[in-house]
Amino acid sequence: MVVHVAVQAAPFDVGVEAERLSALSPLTGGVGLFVGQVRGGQGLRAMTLEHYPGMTEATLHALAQEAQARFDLTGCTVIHRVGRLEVGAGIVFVGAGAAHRGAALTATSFLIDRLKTGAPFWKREEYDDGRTIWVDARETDEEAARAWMNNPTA
Amino acid sequence: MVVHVAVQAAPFDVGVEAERLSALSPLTGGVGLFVGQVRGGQGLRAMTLEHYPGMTEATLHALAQEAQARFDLTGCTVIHRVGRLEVGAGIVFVGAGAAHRGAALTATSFLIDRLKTGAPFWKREEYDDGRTIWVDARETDEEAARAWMNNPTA
Amino acid sequence: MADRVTVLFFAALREQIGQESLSVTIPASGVTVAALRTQIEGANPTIAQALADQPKLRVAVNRTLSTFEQLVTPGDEVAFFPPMTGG
Amino acid sequence: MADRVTVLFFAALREQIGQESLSVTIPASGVTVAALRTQIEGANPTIAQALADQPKLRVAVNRTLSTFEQLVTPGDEVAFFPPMTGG
Repeated sequence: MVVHVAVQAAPFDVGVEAERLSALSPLTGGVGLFVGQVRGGQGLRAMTLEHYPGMTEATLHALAQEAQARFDLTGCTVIHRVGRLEVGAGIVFVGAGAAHRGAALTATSFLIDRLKTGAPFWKREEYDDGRTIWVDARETDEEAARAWMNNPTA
Repeated sequence: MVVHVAVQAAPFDVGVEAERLSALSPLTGGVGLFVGQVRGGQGLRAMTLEHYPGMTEATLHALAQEAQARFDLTGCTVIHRVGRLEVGAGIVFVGAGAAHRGAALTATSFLIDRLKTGAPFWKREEYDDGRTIWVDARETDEEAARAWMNNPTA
Repeated sequence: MADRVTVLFFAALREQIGQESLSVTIPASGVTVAALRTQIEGANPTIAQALADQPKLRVAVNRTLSTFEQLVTPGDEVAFFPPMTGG
Repeated sequence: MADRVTVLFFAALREQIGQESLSVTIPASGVTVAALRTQIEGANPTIAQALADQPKLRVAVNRTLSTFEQLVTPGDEVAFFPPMTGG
């Protein structure tokens, strides 16, 4: 399995990343992908993503290795952006390739659910009226991560 | 919600399709995507996808509308190729955008699970030794489709 | 064309039968899919064999998946095919 | 640098404290994270307030999520931060 992990300020190219996963192995039958982006509304203008350099990369690699151990993958990718991102901008890309669609799609959900509360990123929102707010972790996100941790066979 | 459906011989461009879904609404926070491709192995050389023109497009549109009714989507896309496709080639692309990742990823699974046994496509495999075999529907695929049909609230 | 239905075959069925469509005369009052099947089987042993070889035969009437009890009336399009295998 | 640990703060904590790192002297035999926290809180009321304002304070020792019972020894890197909100 080939793991590709990146933490970067630059945008990611979904087409390039999808093609990377598709091309990894002739035994790949399905590729699951997820893109998280800055959701607008309520006057939100942008978000700034802060992270813990060094720990971030190590955490994302460990997460990708865990996905490999749980699911029968031909490869997986995790790319997370940092810095200031405006409404509509991509924040995170995760993807997984596998022989069958079930493993590819379940691994994709696993990667994004675990990344949300398990990798050292923090979001500060910036509103049109000048307010800035550090985002609180959502209880539903923490539950989703715990569900994976409590169910090592899924 | 914006539905995009296509049945075509030409390849699809995952980057273009992902961007279409990302750009549909500033209220989109997550986009789920799935690419199915011709899986090699055991001497498989290519597949030919046959379909029922007219019924295919209507079925895919109905499936997309059903995804909209079940999940709170900002848009969804279903593209299926027809004709002869070699190992590694993309067969199908499905994608869904939503405010939150759960709806986007669940809708993506729904679309591909239901499409597999519910849209009029048939696959004929072509092997290196010259054999051609019409693919049988997999029981697990029919179960996955039934699970969605038996659970109208998920 | 009055009192006729178009019958289509797809995939392995089409290949085994060697043709992709038939035009069949039915009573103006209509027949069930099951009766239509019996009619075309009686007229053509190759079709009878091909349909018998499909334990999970599917049917669509006017491009909508249907049952064998569905009524078919003149002008309808009826398609027979094996279970679908897309994606 | 002997007998020192580096302490880092991230996100709302970093902002509230107004600095992103400290260098702290600890016993060569080490201390728990909890004891280290008490030590830096005692030396700086701003830090004490900022840590108290985080009901779900997280800690990482040498870039691995840890508990407050974890032993910290000289040379370690200890980071305090709010719950993570990536993705």
